[in-house]
Amino acid sequence: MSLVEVTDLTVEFGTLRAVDGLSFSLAEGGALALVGESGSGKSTVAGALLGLHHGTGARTGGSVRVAGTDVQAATERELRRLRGARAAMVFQDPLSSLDPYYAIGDQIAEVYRVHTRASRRAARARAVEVLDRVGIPDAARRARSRPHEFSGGMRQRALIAMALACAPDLLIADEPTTALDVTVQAQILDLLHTLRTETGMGLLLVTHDVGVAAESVEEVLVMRHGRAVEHGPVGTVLAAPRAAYTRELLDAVPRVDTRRTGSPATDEIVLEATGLRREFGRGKRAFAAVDDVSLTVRRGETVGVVGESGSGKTTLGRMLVGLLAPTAGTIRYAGAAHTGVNPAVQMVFQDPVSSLNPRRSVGESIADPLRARGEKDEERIRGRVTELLERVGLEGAHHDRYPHEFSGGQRQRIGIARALAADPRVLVCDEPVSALDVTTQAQVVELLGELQRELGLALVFIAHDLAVVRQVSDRLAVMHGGRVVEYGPADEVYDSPREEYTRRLLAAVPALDPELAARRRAARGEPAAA
Amino acid sequence: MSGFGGFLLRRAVGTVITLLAVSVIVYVVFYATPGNVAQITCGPRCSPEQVHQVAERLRLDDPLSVRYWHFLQGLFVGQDFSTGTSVEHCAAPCLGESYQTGRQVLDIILGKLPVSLSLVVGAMVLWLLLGVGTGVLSAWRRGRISERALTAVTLAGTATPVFVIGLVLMIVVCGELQLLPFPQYVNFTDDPEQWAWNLLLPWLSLALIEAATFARLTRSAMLETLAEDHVRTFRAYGVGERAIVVRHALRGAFAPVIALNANNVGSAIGGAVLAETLFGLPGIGQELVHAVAVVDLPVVVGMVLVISFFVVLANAVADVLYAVADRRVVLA
Amino acid sequence: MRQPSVIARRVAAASVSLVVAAGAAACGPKDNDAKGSGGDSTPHKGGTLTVLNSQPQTDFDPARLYTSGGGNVPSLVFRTLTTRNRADGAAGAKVVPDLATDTGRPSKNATVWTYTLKKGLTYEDGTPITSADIKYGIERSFAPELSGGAPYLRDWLTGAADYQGPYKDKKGLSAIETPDDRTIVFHLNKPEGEFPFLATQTQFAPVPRSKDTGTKYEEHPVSSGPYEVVKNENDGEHVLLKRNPHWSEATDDQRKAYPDTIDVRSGLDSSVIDQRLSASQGADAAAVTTDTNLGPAELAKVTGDKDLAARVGTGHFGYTNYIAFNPTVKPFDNPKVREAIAYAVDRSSVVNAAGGSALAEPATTFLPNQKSFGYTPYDPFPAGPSGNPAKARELLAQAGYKNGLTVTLTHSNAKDFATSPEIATALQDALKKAGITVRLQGLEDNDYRDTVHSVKTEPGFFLAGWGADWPSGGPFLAPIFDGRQIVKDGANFNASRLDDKSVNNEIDAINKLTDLDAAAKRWGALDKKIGGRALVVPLFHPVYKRLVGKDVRNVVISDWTGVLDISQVAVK
Amino acid sequence: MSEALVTVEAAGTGSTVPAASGARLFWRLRAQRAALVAAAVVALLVLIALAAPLLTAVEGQDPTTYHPSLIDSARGGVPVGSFGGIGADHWLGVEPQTGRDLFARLVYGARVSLGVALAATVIQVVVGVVVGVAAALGSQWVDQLLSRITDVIVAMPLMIMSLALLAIVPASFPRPVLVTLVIGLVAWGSIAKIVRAQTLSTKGLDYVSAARLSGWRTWQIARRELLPGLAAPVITYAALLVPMNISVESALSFLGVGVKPPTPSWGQMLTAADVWYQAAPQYLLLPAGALFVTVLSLTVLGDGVRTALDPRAASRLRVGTGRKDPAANARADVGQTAGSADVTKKKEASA
Repeated sequence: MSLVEVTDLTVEFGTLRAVDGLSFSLAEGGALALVGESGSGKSTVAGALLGLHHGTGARTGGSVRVAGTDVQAATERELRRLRGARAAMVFQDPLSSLDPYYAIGDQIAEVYRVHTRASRRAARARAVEVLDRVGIPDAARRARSRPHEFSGGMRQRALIAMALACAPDLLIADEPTTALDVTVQAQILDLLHTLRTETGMGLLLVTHDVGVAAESVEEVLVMRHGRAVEHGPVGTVLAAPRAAYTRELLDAVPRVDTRRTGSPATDEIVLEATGLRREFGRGKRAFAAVDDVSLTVRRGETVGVVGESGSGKTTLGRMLVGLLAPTAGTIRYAGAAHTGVNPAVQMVFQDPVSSLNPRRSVGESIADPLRARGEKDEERIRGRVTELLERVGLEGAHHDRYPHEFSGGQRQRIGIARALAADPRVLVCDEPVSALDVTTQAQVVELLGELQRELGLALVFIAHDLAVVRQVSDRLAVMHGGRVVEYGPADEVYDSPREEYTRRLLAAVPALDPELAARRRAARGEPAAA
Repeated sequence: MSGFGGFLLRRAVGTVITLLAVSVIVYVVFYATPGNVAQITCGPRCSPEQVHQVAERLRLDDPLSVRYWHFLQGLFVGQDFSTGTSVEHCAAPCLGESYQTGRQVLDIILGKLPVSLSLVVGAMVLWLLLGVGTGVLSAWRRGRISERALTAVTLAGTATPVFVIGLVLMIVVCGELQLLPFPQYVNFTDDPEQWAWNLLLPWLSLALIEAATFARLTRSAMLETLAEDHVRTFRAYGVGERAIVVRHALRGAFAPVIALNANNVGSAIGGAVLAETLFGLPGIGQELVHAVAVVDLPVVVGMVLVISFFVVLANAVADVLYAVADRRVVLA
Repeated sequence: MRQPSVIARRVAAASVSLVVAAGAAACGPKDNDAKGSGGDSTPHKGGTLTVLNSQPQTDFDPARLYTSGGGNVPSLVFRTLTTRNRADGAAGAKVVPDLATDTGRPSKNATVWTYTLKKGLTYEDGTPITSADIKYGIERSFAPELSGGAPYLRDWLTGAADYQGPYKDKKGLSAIETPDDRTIVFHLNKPEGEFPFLATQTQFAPVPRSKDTGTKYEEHPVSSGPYEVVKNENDGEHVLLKRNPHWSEATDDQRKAYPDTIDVRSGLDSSVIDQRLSASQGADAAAVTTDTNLGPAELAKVTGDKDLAARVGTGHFGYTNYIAFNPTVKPFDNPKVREAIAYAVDRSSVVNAAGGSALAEPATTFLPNQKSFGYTPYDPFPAGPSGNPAKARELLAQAGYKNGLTVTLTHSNAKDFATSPEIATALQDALKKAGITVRLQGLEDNDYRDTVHSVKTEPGFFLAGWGADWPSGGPFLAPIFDGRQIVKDGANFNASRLDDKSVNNEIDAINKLTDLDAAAKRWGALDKKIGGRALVVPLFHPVYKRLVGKDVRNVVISDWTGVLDISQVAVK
Repeated sequence: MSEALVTVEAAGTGSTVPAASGARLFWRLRAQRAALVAAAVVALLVLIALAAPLLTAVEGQDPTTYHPSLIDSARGGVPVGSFGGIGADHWLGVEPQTGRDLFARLVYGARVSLGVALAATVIQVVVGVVVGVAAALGSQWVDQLLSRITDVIVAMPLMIMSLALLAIVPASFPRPVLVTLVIGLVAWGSIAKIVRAQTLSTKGLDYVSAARLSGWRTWQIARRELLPGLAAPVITYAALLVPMNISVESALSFLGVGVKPPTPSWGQMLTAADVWYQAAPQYLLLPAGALFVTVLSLTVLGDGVRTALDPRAASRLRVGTGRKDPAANARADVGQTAGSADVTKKKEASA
């Protein structure tokens, strides 16, 4: 009997059909990945396996059996016995998925005691045991820490530890590495792999990242609009996709070995930063987020900046556009020293949600730089905004709509249009695509490239995703701990990294080839603490 | 823990500045208040000469700045007062001497403070219990009859001035049903049981005013927490609804409740003025209203400063509690 | 004089029932019903009497107290040369000896008054009371530190006008002589037949010089009466009195002193006091109030309940609420206008505003309706109970205001049902019918007092009230109508600025009389004479109704104070 | 689906709430029955207040005329007749002691009470928003100064300052206006604090940065980008302030410094009526009931408006006044279980 048996599952929220006639099964000890872009319904499926849609107003149809329990027909009590004990779920965002007010060990113990009759003391001991198992150093002490005192990777480990507490037959991991840096992501995936081989539990992985799937599972199910598009062994699906959508998806995935093509770079220096330093805090708590960074940006070229969380890359970007004043160092624009904001240096922000004022129509937002410049002629403003909207691939008629009416990719286009309205010569893009689905990512990257060629823009492309950065960059700066550790032509840095840190970073990028992934994992060995 | 020490120091300095600003405002405002202080002190049938003597004794003819300067001197150095037969020293911090009775303001305050503290602190406990309890119940049993009834009661409390609630409660509970004694202040140290028994009604009247706000806040904070990811985690691990509500959702409501509580100390003191007046509790509020009526400036300034001090203190304590309740918050 | 609530706790007073201030005391007849509700009503010694009051006894220094015997509670601690007769009704308006053997022996045309102390008088510590102590007590009342008393001593004693009290002026007052320990002689600068009334005031209580602690004396005043102060917390908020072992009934035939202890609780809201007295639970069964009357709402409730009604004591304090005019302000310089207003006034609605017919009696005379004041009924502008707007219009037309008139009525915002907004709005409504539009100017209490009692700011038309310091026409009429009492740079009460030789002379003539009955008749006649000038419009005399606890016996209400006398009350 | 997701996410950031134009707001409000009823009640109250002369003319009474014949003078002036003298002439009976018409006094009282409370709220909101925004956007020095002033205002006992301020101003100054000004100017501290905190959190958002890059000046940013975002918290708080101000107005009457007779106000009626609770209950119950209905409907309306402005709050703030909003719940559930993962990936911790 298989561990998971899903037959003709449908889930509807109001008029919205999130999952539409999905069927699959997972054998005991097997590993299956549900892969899809946002809105594909993959997480809804994960929730349905534990009956999490019960009592929420969602309508579910079809049948779901997990570890012998008929989830659709089960009572609340039976469901509670299934959840955590037979099938445990690891959520995406480890910070918000843990109660901020309680010690991590206590939270794990609480879960353990729900399913066993263990004493408080025994439950605590179990918590320390599983924390130790997932590689938390000094687990007995760290069990008393609260979630915010853990790093992102450690929190994810703690969540996995919670899942392990009752030794479940099935582990459901919903985007378990999405919020993590690549090196940490690799460690977590390795951990999952090891645990699976040791305990023999089944794994259902939900992810948008084909690379992550390739690293972790034997079988993959590609989803789109709530339906299965393609289902098969991971090697086969990735190497020889049958469905057109799968191919599209795979094509869109940026590869770390894709070189930059057709650069319009020139020698004219437009932006030059020298010895930039920025401190935060005062007194003993002061620290330098950015320390002694120098960069030059030429007309038409793209300078990539990569780094993991806390490397200082966003701070650098904000200094370059004048939103933050450097503590030390100078920024010269077109040869002249410059402080404060400058219309010619614009920014594209990471989060397409927070970068547009939800209460103003997109046309109004785009018109801001025009009005700020003193333009009063409403007709000309409207004309220019329409022109910009069309230029970034939207319709002029979108002028009067509000941000929430657009998808993430469209909003990022709007952000770009607003930046262009100021007629900039430099565009600093801070993680411009990291919040987007891969297919959308590719389109936005393409748009930026076009604009650069057309307008001779200089781009500073800040991202954590090494593959994306490689695609677009002429030169590359690798940041670590506020400093630029390696700086040079992009191909040089990628092909023959001089720094150990750069090498580690590159080695952690998930490969699309399961066999390559297995080899790399073997090379990394059992993970150290995140 | 230098961070905490620094926090205390900054708060202390801020408090002193705030209180001095309050005292200046009170001085200026009451300087402008109508009422011939010397005549009031002396009595209505005093001759102009007598009134003049009183004014001279109390330095009422000095300009505002000089009087304020004397006040500051008293505060930081101390002052001497004549009782007629002898000289009495009022050590710093000396808040001066009542125009009306000649008693030292600090003594007056210290005599009344236990009453007001008993009233406000007790009421606070009660409104927290009542408000948070209602909030929990209404978050848990959304839309049921019990929730709506409780909500209506707390809202009715907010909508009705304390002197109306207090009087009606007193007539019904003490007069007609004779469940409680008519409130009369008993020192806690004399008889704790009678103390609580007598104050129960004033506490309840004050608590009913504030409880609804806390009920709303608790409910919304709990529902907000219930919608959060970590609650989903525990649901997905088979933790029962009751444990989730009590352990996790209620815990999430602590910090905002603490913050609101500090915020409401000020308005509670306002309510206490009315409650003390109505129930005849010899507290600061009652005395203050009287002092305002007779323009007894030293008493007014002293009492306002004490009240302001407690408001500021309540906010500081709330900040500390907030940081304790939510370790992610840094004191600054 | 006696304006209610000089030191009024505005807020306490604000809530509803008629609160007579910390100083008010004085006269009133009629007693009946309130003699304890059941069985054996003979009073016995013992028990604890609780006093539930609105006003704290903030002043407990005999120098600072204003009224006769310092009102009710202080009179238990301070004995004075003379005192009020502790009897029901009109008999209670008489002055009787207390420390002295008689009410005073006048000589030299009533400018010298001699008293002899009874034998065997002692303080609470057993030391004897001497005449020098009484002199010292009077002297210290002149100290600016201890201000608050009535002005008569300063006005009447020879050479006292500039005296600043014994702390500054060690020589003392030469107007008072103490030839021996039991004799004290007062020299006055003019004849004052009512000096025995003055000698009831607490300034005439003995203060041992060695125990005087100046402004601190009130924390523990030395008792000469039946009770001593055991506790005085929070400035008179809570006062506990217990029997003074050195007091002897033999020397005091006025104070009965039945209870062993008296527990005074104050600072209570007046409606709470009434609620507690009507509930009479626990200690409240043996409770009375000395300062809180039943308000109209309580009265409405009490009258429907026989048991409660039997526990209501009724008293009449000599007090008149009236409209005051300032004839130096137009149009009130025109007597026709003043008369028109007198005709337009609807006394029944004013009485209703003051609490209804049970709590106020319509007044047409300035003197209170009591014999001791020399009450002579008259009504110079007979308009009937609800006014005569037609007559008023006619008078207005004669005065040149055919199309009506707009005036401003100044009143206080204190909720005392005397000079308060309720009365003002009732008048506003009544005058409207006579074509007089009244604008109301409500002033905060202090502001109101400053404004109406200053000749510089006095408005033309305002609400006022006057009560007697003792039950006689003298202190009632003189401050209001004696031209020599117009105070230019201080508190002035002669609002009408009347300075008429014939009135002044008559006042002087009556003051010389030591036969108080004869004097009363002439005060009555003088009142009638002044009344015709329409300088004031009397509105009503208040009636005091007060509840007592169900175990309270021997309720005595004199016309002097209008309230029950604590010294007579028994709880067993 | 992505739209729903984004909506949820937006709400999650605390201040970035979907646009709410007037029409949109009304549309959202319409979805809440309780809020609609409350809005209708508030509108009715305002209408009654405005039409007071008309209504009393229909009744044939006015609020100031005495009717001595309708009260029993010997019994303290208690109204003659059952239920406080209710009848065809006097719809709600008459006032004890005076016999004035209670209906007329109640509707005229609505004018003063609602007028004072609403106007005072407007003052508090304007001052609070200006101070709060200025503190949040100004230099450190400006922030320190304004925050300190706010502290002083918060620390000062409202009732006492009102007592003093009301005594200072000459009696000729129109009283309702004065009471309004005093309440408004003494009690804006909390709203300033809320606005400052909200502005501080909003000003770090990317769209504000974007506006800065556009070249706008600080005050232009405040007007265009920040003020609209303050609407939800400010309206919610204002809905709490109005009943609070009504209470303060009545407390001031209780302390004897409120609106002056013969002008009726609810607070004044309550103050005068509380002792009549036993002898003439309807005298107390009328203003108390009016106050309760007002506070209740304002609270419900305030919650409704907030819900309309911030859909995620839908199920949170309402205190037992409406049904669940299935649509909002569904959206929230989608957000919870259907992978908000896809939207937010990683935000760099920028120090």
